[in-house]
Amino acid sequence: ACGGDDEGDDGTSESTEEDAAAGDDAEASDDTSESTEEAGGAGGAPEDPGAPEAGERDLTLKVGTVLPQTGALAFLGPPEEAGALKAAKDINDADAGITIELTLGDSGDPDNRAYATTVPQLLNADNKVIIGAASSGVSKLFIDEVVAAETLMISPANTAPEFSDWPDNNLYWRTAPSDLLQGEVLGNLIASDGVVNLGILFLNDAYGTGLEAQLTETFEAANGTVVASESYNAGDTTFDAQISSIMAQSPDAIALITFEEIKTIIPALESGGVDMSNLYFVDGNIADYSEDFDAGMLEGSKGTQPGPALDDSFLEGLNAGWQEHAGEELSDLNYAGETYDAIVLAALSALAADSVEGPDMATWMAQVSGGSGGGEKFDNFADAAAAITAGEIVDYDGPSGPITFDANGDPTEATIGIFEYDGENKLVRQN
Amino acid sequence: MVILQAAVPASAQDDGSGGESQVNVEEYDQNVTVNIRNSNQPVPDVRVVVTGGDYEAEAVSDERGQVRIGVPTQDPYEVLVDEETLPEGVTVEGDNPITVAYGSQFFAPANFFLGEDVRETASFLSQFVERLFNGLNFGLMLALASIGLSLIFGTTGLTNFAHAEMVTFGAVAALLVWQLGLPILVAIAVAVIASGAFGWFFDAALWRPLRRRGIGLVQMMILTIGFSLVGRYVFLIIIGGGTTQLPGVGGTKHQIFGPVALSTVDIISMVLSLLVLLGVSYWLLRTRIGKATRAVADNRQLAAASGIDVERVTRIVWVIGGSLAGLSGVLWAYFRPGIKWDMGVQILLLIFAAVVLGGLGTAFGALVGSLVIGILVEVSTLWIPSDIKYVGALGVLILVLLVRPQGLLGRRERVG
Amino acid sequence: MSESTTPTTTPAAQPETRDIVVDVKSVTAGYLPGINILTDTNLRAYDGELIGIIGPNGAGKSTLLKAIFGMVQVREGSITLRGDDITNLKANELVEKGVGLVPQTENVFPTLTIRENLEMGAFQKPAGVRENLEFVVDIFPALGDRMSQVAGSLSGGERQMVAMSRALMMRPEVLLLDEPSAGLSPVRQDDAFIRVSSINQAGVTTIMVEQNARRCLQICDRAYVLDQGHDAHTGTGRELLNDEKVIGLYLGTLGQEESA
Amino acid sequence: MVADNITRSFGGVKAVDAQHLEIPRHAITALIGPNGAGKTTLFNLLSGFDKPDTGAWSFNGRALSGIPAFKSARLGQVRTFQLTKVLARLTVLESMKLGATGQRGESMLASVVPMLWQKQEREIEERALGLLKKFKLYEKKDDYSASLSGGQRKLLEMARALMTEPEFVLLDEPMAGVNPALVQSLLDHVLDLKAEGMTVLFVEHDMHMVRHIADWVVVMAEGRIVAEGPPSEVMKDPAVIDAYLGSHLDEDIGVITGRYDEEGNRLP
Amino acid sequence: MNWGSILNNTASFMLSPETIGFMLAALGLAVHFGYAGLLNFGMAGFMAIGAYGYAISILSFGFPWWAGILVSVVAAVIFAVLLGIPTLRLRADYLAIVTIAAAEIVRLLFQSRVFDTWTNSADGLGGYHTSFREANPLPAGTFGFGPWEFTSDQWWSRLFGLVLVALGVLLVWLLMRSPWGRVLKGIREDEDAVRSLGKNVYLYKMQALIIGGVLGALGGVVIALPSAVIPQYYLPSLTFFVWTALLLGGAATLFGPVLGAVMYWGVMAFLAGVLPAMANEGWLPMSSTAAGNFRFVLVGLALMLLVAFRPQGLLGKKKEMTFVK
Ligand SMILES: Nc1ncnc2c1ncn2[C@@H]1O[C@H](COP(=O)(O)OP(=O)(O)OP(=O)(O)O)[C@@H](O)[C@H]1O
Ligand SMILES: Nc1ncnc2c1ncn2[C@@H]1O[C@H](COP(=O)(O)OP(=O)(O)OP(=O)(O)O)[C@@H](O)[C@H]1O
Ligand SMILES: [Mg+2]
Ligand SMILES: [Mg+2]
Repeated sequence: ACGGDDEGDDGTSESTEEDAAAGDDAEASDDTSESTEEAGGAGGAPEDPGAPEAGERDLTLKVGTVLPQTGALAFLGPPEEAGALKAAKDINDADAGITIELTLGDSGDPDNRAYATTVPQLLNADNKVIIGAASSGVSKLFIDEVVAAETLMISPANTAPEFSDWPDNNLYWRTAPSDLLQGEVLGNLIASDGVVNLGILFLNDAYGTGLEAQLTETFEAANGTVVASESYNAGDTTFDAQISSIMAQSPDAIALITFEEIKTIIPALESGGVDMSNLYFVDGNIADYSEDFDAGMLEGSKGTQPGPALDDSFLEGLNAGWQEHAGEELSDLNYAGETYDAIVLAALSALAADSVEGPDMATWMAQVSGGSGGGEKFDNFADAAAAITAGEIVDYDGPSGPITFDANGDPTEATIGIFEYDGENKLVRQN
Repeated sequence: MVILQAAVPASAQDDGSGGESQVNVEEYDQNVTVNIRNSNQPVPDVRVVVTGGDYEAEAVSDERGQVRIGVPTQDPYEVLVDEETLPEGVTVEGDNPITVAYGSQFFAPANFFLGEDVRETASFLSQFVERLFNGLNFGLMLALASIGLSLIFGTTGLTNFAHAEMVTFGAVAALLVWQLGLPILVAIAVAVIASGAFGWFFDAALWRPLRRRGIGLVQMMILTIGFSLVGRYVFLIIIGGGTTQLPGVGGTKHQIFGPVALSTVDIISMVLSLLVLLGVSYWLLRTRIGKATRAVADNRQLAAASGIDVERVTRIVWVIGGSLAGLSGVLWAYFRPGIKWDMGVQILLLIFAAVVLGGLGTAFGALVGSLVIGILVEVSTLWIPSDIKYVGALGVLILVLLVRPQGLLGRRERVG
Repeated sequence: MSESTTPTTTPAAQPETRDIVVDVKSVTAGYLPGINILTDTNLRAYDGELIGIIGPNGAGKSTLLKAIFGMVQVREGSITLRGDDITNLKANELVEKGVGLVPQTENVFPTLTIRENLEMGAFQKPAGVRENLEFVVDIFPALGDRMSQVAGSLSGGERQMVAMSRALMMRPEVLLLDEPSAGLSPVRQDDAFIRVSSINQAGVTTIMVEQNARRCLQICDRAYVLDQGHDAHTGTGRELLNDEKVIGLYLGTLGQEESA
Repeated sequence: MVADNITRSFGGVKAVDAQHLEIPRHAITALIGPNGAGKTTLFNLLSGFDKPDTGAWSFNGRALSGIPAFKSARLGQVRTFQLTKVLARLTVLESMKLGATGQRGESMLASVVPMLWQKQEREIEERALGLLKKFKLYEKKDDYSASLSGGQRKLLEMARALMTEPEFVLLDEPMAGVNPALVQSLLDHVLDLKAEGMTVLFVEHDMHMVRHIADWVVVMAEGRIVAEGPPSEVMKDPAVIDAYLGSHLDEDIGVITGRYDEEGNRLP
Repeated sequence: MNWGSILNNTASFMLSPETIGFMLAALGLAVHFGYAGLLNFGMAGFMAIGAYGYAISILSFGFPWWAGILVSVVAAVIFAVLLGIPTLRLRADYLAIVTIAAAEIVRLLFQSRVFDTWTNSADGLGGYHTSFREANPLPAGTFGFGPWEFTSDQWWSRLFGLVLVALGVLLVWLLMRSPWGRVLKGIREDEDAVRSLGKNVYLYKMQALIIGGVLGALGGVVIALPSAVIPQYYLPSLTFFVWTALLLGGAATLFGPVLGAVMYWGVMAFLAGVLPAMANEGWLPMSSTAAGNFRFVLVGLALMLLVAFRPQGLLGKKKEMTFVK
């Protein structure tokens, strides 16, 4: 999507304009992410709207979330919504000339179709930013509707490659870093551990297949062999067949690219006689399992997760907000930081644009993330907002990492953390 | 533009072989990790040289056949193994030196895997036998659920889509009772009883009044869909969207014979299923009430006219169907393993497929159908991709019905 | 069929002096809301009587039996059994009280074997199953050697035999029969009537609906003619058999000319 | 209709084992025999609802064996069912209209153009109403068939079959459960049909009726055809009397059971 | 609590492509079940075939939108025939389960990685709108009245869907009042009886399966027109919900399916609006997040109550129900 151009009325002409405008910079994300060598070049850099106008702001930004409260992905909802709640609180507390009115809507899953009624409802209520959805499939079902309503859409968790060149009038953004980066780190991590033969169990969707492909590529490039790669479908209930297929090839280690199913897979692996210290986890399933499994079960297993280490005050705020809202503890943290950053970035670009209209905000999204380069780095909303109202260019880096958008609205930078399980099935960060 | 800030985990173990295996790791931000293995065994004491630009460093592999060398820049480096230091008869067949590319990272592997790969893969036969047993276990568990469904269908004609929730109910009840602090066996017993009570309640509160009002079976079927929705989301509210485990899950397998390995829980669950199934079959075929259930299934009015208290029989069937479903829910929680709010619906179609495959309303049919479906699902993945493992089982269902429209054990009706 | 099993003595006292067993008092009943099939129908059976009900198709004969048996909603009037009110009682409760019914259609359990069908008849009295089975096989020897055939595969006549036998297994005190002879071959029909008669003479109060009206009237003590949901005529079997009007309207002359 | 060597067995029991069967054209043939003799099974075979183990038959010289049920019906050979099959949620009149053959509006494409079939529809309706009157079902024409009494169902079944204007109709106990007075009037109708050239094969246990209208009687027992001939002769055959008719056929059963004396007085 | 906007949203959603697609699919089911008595529980399969047929012909083969719809129709016909061959001889209850199985097979194949090149496996297809939007005859801009204010493109997909619904209703009306429809209803009641009258029951059932299936496929297309096609959408629950819509309206009625779809989505949208609002007002003892789950509990309950108290549906005849088994 290209900055400033928000009146493209159909897909084809829009995407050609985009190509023309962005030239060879606007390539699919996988190209971009590998173009590391281009030092400081214009690699995927979006158009720069220049410095924001200085001056006081008085804006009210209505933000609606379309995140899974119900359905098969319901376990992903709480941390994301907690992130959204905390973002709204922090922004409103900063009193920087912008107030967030947050509505938490339910995306459900494609099975219960909750999004179908939530999205029109949020759009009719004049929400200018839609945060969601968690799964790429669900996003796909309503992205066109949101774009048609000229509303900004930011997903904290989508990783499907198609969204990079979706005809979105520049309105679709995402804060989850491409899985390609994580796949590469994971592949090299496994190879560095001296694993010769690897088995992979992965979820058959954009997330799983993307990671699997990148992992395989990296790992095989390092002389390793993927001896078994078994997929399963969302909603599958037993994994014995897959595990048995993998075990039949007796790999040295197994990479698990899954979501919540892991809680079923780990005991199944254990009773399948798998060496539990040679498992590799990814961001979808890496978590503190001290409550769930016997001590020592996962000791020595490793995993990767994008994002810097979340600091304690952020976590406290997150938990406190959630406690107040839902009256219970957060059990997971997946995508909390990404959701938080999505709303902060939307607020910053609203400030920069001095407008809460979707296309106006979209013009500034890349810049406030640091995508146009040259901005001063800020790691919290209040300071960044003050800088913008003072007419400065900012580069916001939040709890999800050093987010920097390219012309497609994809983040290009990421910190990938490497973790190892200790004797209590707790995670120890290695970097 | 990608700037990646990943660093290699600072390797905890230092094996004490002189530190030559870790060279300049602290000095530089990026490093190369070299693994040298011969026929999958680490090769120690091999000299490795890294060169690039005007930098050169060398190290000797440790007990794990590993070397880690820090390098000053992200430019490509060449990694060379000194073949002289390799054991007798071992040569490097692939590239030597290897050029490491950093991609977007700060660490890169350079692995020399020498010699033949000597993995011991499982033979087709042993895989087959293993899955056969797994399928048998799955099939028996399915059978418990199927027979309950088949019984209820038989006596009331109701296609109960909420049966899935009755399965989930058993597992959730066991979980909740166990969480109260009772021993798991007690919890399971309570759960099965509660499931029976749930079946009774289901009938008394819903189906009996509806039957009195003379509501059609298709309408009732849609009602079960509504109930299933209610049930599922109530479970979601109660236990949340995640997976919880009952105690005793997993556990190592005992080698029974040949490639057949079963865990204690597997053995208990298989034996339990078999016993319960035999009991139910005996009840159906030999006892007065059992026969009466089949009579009610055939013709409610006539059954009443024969002096059978149709409502009572129906109630009994709901209680038994409920308990069987509940028990199968507990076993399902151990088989998967895990308890989840929608664990029942996920096998609902398989349950239905099993019941239909065997012949609707015949208890033995449900058993046979379940075993066939259970084994097919598990074994078919030897030939087809595992993400379409259900396609195989469902396809067989359709093929069987093409030949035997009344199911495997069903009886064809007489015309005229 | 030998006649020796027929008991010879039945009190032939005046009906009026005997106890009333079934008393249907101005009953109105029907299936659909607002549409009455039976209107103000009366029927009375004294102890040990054999009552026939005849009438054109759709007159409401089966409906009347179903109403007595609690399978059709009685809207007005009352039905008593030996003085107890049994209006709208459930079928299985009536069976407990000793009433048995053989319905006109759908009168066997198709997926049960013949033996199981018969056992279902004796559901409430499992004790005497064996004896009763022998008794029934004696009446319908055709059933004897096919006990384990499922009833759904039987021929129409065979089903009818099973249906009758099932009711006999109950050893009821009051027997309601809806066209027991339909579909039976002539010799079996005669057997059936003889059996019904002998069962009745053994003390079972019997109410039978028949389209084989002539035969029915030949054996019954009294009969009712039902027309359009109302008891149009009543009288002893012989009276009706020879009543010109009844012949013209309900019996026809087909059988008469030949049998005369 | 000529049939040869038809057999059909169920698990070892030969339900039908007919060496040779001929049904005369434009005549009424009665098929009689004890219960379970295989009459209905034979009907099922002839009408294509069941497949024989062996055997072949032809109708008007055209081989019909192995043909599916609807085709044999289309060739003019229509049957009724002993255990009635009513179309519960169709009204009586609709059921009747369904019976008519050769309806243009029954093709999917033509059905969307009412002009093509409306005229024919009116004719069919007229014919249906005429038949309903004869079968005493006129009053019930707008009721659902499910609300008919047992006897009425039999009547509808037969009337519906006649709507197809068959050349050859197989009636399976058409009059069982029908009121004798009505039977009598319907028999005249059947005789009319014969006069119009229809061939009738019917199963019946009512000997008065058989005697009254049948031109030819075929007797089956245990699957085999054991006797054939005009009604008066067959009914005198001692084997038939013994196995089927019984000895009391025209006697007063009240007397036999000892309830009444010869004069019709109630015995004690 | 803002009742105005909740009602507004509800009304607006009653004219969404989702609702219109449900109308078509429910109409198809009415042909299958209401008239022909086929207990088809595989409607989701037809809808998936429709949607995928449309998307794949545009994305993989570059067809124009109308050709895409034609492909969907043809694909639905082929699927109906394939489905019919093994299933139409089955008893009703067997048919129900087998059709679910067939629809699941279809979905799993679309979802499988085996055909990834065309189906994009689990992530489904999107971004095929250009051709359809280019054909939009409406002027650009946003117009409409009351709750029904939509952009030109949104109107275009809705109007197109409504035209299909109108054509579908007309077709079903013509068919069902004809002798063809009468045969179908006869088959619903007793196949053997109809067979004995010389009708080719199998053929009629197949025709009904095809017509209903095509309507279902068109429903799938209408839902997919403005959004995307992902395999998880076509779970058996989709079929269940379409059934619900059908029975809410009345199975063997002409406008029942249309009304039922509107009702179903009306209830969904209303609860989606009213529950979180009530939770926010503190009228419900739960957070607005928990209210999301509670919505489905209520949807399920509403469904049960409607079926229990009006089993014949809103437009059905009570009398007919007495004879339903
Ligand atoms: N599907 C079947 N399976 C097993 N036995 C069967 C089946 N169909 C019929 N029979 C048996 O075949 C024999 C012939 O049956 P059929 O119905 O033809 O007799 P029928 O002559 O019509 O007798 P009725 O006069 O009683 O109607 C019967 O004994 C019956 O039990
Ligand atoms: N289930 C039903 N629903 C509605 N009406 C019915 C039902 N069953 C019977 N009827 C109607 O009730 C009337 C009486 O039926 P019933 O079965 O009592 O007749 P019947 O006297 O037994 O006739 P038959 O001699 O033909 O058996 C008939 O007009 C019939 O149409
Ligand atoms: Mg009757
Ligand atoms: Mg017969």
